[in-house]
Amino acid sequence: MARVFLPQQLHRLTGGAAELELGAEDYRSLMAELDRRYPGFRQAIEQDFALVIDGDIINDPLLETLPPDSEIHFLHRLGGG
Amino acid sequence: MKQHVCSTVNGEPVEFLCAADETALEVLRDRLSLTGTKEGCGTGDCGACSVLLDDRLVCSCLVFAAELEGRRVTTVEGIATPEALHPVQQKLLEHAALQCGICTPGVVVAAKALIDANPNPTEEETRYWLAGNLCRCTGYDKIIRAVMDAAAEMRGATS
Amino acid sequence: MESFAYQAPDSLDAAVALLAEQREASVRTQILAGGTDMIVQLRSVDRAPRMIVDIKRIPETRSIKLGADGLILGAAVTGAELSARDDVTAIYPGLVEAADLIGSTQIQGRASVGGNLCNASPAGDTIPALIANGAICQIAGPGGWRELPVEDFVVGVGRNALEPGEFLVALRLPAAQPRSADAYLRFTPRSEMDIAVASAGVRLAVDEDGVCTEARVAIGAVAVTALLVPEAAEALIGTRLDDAACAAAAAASTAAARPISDKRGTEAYRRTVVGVLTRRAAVIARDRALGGQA
Amino acid sequence: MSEAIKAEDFKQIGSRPIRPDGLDKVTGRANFGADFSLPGMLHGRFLRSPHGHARIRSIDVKAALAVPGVKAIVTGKDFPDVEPGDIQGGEGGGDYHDMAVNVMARDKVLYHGHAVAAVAATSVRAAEEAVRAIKVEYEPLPVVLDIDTAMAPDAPLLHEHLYTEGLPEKPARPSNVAQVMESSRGDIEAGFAEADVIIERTYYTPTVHQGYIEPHACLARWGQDEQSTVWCCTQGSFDVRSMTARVLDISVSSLKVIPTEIGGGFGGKTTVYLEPVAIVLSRLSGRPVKLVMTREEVFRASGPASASKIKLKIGARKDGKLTAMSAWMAYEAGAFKGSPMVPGVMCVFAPYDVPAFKAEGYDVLVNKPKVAAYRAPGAPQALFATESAMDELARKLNMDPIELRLKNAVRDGSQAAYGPKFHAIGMEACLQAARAHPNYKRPLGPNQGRGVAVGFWFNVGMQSSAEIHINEDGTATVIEGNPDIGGSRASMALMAAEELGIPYKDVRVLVADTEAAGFTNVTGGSRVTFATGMAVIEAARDIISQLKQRAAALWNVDADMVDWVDGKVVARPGVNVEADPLSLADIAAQSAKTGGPLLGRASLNARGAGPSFSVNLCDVEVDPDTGKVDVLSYTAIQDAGKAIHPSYVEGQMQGGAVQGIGWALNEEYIFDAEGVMENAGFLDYRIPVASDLPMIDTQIIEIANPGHPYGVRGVGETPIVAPLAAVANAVNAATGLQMTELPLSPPRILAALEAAKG
Repeated sequence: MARVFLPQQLHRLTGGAAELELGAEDYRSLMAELDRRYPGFRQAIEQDFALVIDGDIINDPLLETLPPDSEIHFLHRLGGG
Repeated sequence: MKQHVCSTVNGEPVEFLCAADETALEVLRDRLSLTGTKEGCGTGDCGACSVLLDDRLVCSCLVFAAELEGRRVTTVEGIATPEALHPVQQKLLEHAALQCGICTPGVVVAAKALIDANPNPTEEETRYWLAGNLCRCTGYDKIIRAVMDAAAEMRGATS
Repeated sequence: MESFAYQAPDSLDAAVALLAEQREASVRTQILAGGTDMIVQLRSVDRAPRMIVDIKRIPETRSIKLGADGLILGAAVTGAELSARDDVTAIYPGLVEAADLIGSTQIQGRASVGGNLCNASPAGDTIPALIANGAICQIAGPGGWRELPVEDFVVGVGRNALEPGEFLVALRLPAAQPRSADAYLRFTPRSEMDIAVASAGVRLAVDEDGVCTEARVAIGAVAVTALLVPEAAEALIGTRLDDAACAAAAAASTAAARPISDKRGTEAYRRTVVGVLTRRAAVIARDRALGGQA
Repeated sequence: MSEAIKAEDFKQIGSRPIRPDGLDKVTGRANFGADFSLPGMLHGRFLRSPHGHARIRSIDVKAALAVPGVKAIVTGKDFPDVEPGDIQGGEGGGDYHDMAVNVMARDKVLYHGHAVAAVAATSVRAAEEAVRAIKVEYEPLPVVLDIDTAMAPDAPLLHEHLYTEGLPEKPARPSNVAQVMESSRGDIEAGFAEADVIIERTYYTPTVHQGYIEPHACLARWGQDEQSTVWCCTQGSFDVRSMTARVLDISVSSLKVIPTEIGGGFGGKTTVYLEPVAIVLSRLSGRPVKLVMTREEVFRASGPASASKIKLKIGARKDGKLTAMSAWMAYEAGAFKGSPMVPGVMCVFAPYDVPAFKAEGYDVLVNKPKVAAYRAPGAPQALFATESAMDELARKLNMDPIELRLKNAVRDGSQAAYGPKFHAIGMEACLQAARAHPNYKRPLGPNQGRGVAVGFWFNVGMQSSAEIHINEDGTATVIEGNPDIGGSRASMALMAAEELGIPYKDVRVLVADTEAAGFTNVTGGSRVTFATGMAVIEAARDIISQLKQRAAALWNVDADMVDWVDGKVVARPGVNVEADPLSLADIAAQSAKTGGPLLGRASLNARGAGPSFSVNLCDVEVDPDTGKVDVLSYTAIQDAGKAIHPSYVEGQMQGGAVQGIGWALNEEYIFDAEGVMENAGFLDYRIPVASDLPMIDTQIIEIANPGHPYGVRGVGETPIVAPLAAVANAVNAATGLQMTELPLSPPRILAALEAAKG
């Protein structure tokens, strides 16, 4: 089970839910499940957020698989100077 | 009304026509294709356009081209010999004393003038001499070390 | 005239004649010495065409004569040329320091004392130093020569007392008294490449007992022109230039200042700092005078 | 604590060779943005808004067109309408529609210096004369120049159709606040209740500029075949291509961008100002057009860094353990949305392990130029607040400032305030190095003080490509697409040489244009040595796998019978091959026989950019009579991961430190009441000069980044984060003051000293 932390900016979509456990094996199934539970979640994520798997920030995560018991965060995409 | 000017640039006689309000920097870059001399501000505040005018360090953006009549100009292109870089150039490379490199031509010319005038500059003298050469990348540390190292090497070579 | 023109006369007579001729023809002219202020202004403020008259090929504008009568300093002498003269530096160290503070090494190679004066910026570094030294302007023009004290030469921000057809040839500084010296200090946020937020020039002489016999104090960047501050001088004369006397001179400078607030400093700040600089410059001049540097 | 890297792991990495482009740059041969010319080229100049905020009533260019030598004039009407959309790939946020309107104003000007028209003429003088002949009628509007004014309920609006994003519901009225964001964890009420000491202050930082010495410049040539070529000094040629294409509504395939050498950027050259305008001028005139900004234009009309207002509150127990932190953070975006508020909110508490925190951020529009990225965008402002407060806390607790930070430092496994768990970070190692540093023990004299501060930046990966061509003599050419802004060619060459087992001098590195290099994101985000370096290593490994096949073919054995050892292909033990091991040169010489030229390549979307922490120490002396600050000593300690070329890593640390010192002490945009910048030049925008500074001591900490084959982590941005507070804390220590507003200019310090005297 992946431990998923939902971004605070989307708590209005998740009804305040901040953290949950999901059995997703990859990014696609994770997003399908989150979008099923919280309609509009996928679109909001894909616009602004990177995926973080166990501390590793991934800007374009479409093809990522999720290791068992991984910790998942979403992070605003960053640039720099 | 254009001015006809005869001058010596990097040891070569040159002739050019220019407007009376054209600067030496404009003529060097646009008429003589010596683009090694850079424009960072056009107001004498950054030193990127440093050249030697009759061996005196000046900002070429603050010299009228018409003033070059009968005078000698040395630009960054005239500092090295075909055989070797000037020690200042060599030491700037060895010390990694440039990042983007836009201020480097001005630093090379200014540092050569410093060592010509003062073969054994202290750190403080080097910093004050080069205060007119803005560098935004390096924090000056490596530039100062490189110039002092070049001076030391030149002292060693001539003693 | 639709475009710029440039002439570099090689004698005083030729320059006076050229300027007179252009004046007759109603051609706008501008004198070029080092050009470090002029070229910047020509690019940004006033782009109108004019004839540029370069006075640097006139020998009198380039010479430095130090003799028993004092110093004659050509108007186009650069800071770098001046500070290379150890004999001048020994007698007028404050003036040399002031010239040395104008801009970078690159600017030093071009900017002249005379140009700094004619540009008449309230913050011009040489002006307080010249006034403190009692310097006199030597002016050539269609009517011949005339002389004018520096404090009367600068008449406003960017304005000087030159009449059409006239130009500044040289500055004359009186001979130094025994046991006298000058000092100049300015305040800038950076150590170099900056414009004075406030400045002070002091010249003073002491007798064999160390009592101040003569003093002139001038301050800069705290009014539309540099100011001669007789009250500050009076605070020093007759004293041994102790802390109390120097503090009194500082207070006189602060009181005389009429500064504005702008991007370089606030009014209150300038008032305070001009006092600090007066005090510090007086101490330096005193130590120099007592050290027998004059 | 994370492990440091051992030097003996590498043969060439960690050495300090001369950069491949060095000779060009010390002899004046290197060509920068303004150095290119073409036959028939025209020179362009801009007409810029004299108002901070105004509606454009009309523009009359008739008289200007009549100026001899004028060939084309463009105004907003000559540019297509661009749909809104978040800018991809660039830096620092923003929107394409806004970018188009920033490039050339349409119905409104939004800051003094906003481009209103541009002229191309046969000379600069003619173009300038024509610019002066353009007549524009403006209807001036009230200007908004600071956060408080902009956020007031009745504030004049910059954009009548802008509604705050990030709120639960779309608000009823438009606003100057483009976006709000909140980030929190734990119970801050309880955290503050538990605190023995609370520090609560409001911190301000001014608008500052990156101050690159090379002004923006470009040369554009449009052709009747609709193909355009642009030479420009940019941090990202592919970004210039995509942004310009978007602003002009053309396809990226019709645009070739050739990056010139670049004279500094620091984030400021990650967007477009000139390129779309030059192309339109070239199209209208049929001639190549060169546009070069003056220094004044760079200050007025490029992208400075955000001014900020941050209210910070921190609570701690007597033992120094933090119990709660909160921050209200407003960042100025300039005239269009997109300040670095988001990274500011994400990093404000990043160095510390605190049980409860809350940060709220506001992206605020004002009538100033649209901000651009500047080294670790958003972080210097945020950590100026945090690190100033931490210092005050240390003083209140009478605790050593490094000890206080060690007590609360994030470590491997700490949950970052911005979300994920940290792993392999160097915060603790940097703090310990600082505590042990001789500069931390130097005795101080009267009016002197020492400051400590921590810096942090996330670092990013993003997309990179690299190719390596092996020459017939076994030397190599690396082709990549990141403009070399600080010695990256040297790093690329070192990594290729290390991997291929050939000498550094045998590797040349080409920074290629958008048609010769694979797609590569911007030179920024501290990503080049990390991400493009990773591509170079992978391209080299691609070569190595081919070398093994070629050698096996030469030896007539199976490819899995050979190994790559010490820069040579060797037969595996037990394989019966009579020949000696084959070097790259040996195989290259016979490449025609084994399948043709050797060419390796890699493209990737890099992940695993490890964050970088730093600790800076600063000693100052303050003149009590004038308020002037002299920096006596400065020490930068930073976790760089593996330092590929240590001299250039030190250079990043030193340069960033000095930019931060400038930000702390003297740099600021000074505006008059109408929004006109009063100090748009290097004389009065006071970046540090050589005589202002001491040597900048550096200590590189090398905690390997597990996300990179050599352990590299980005180093370019973190250096500017700590100095603001390090300097302020030193000034506070020297004076007993508690300064909360930058810059710490002499008048501000003297006023505070006099106020403290009462």
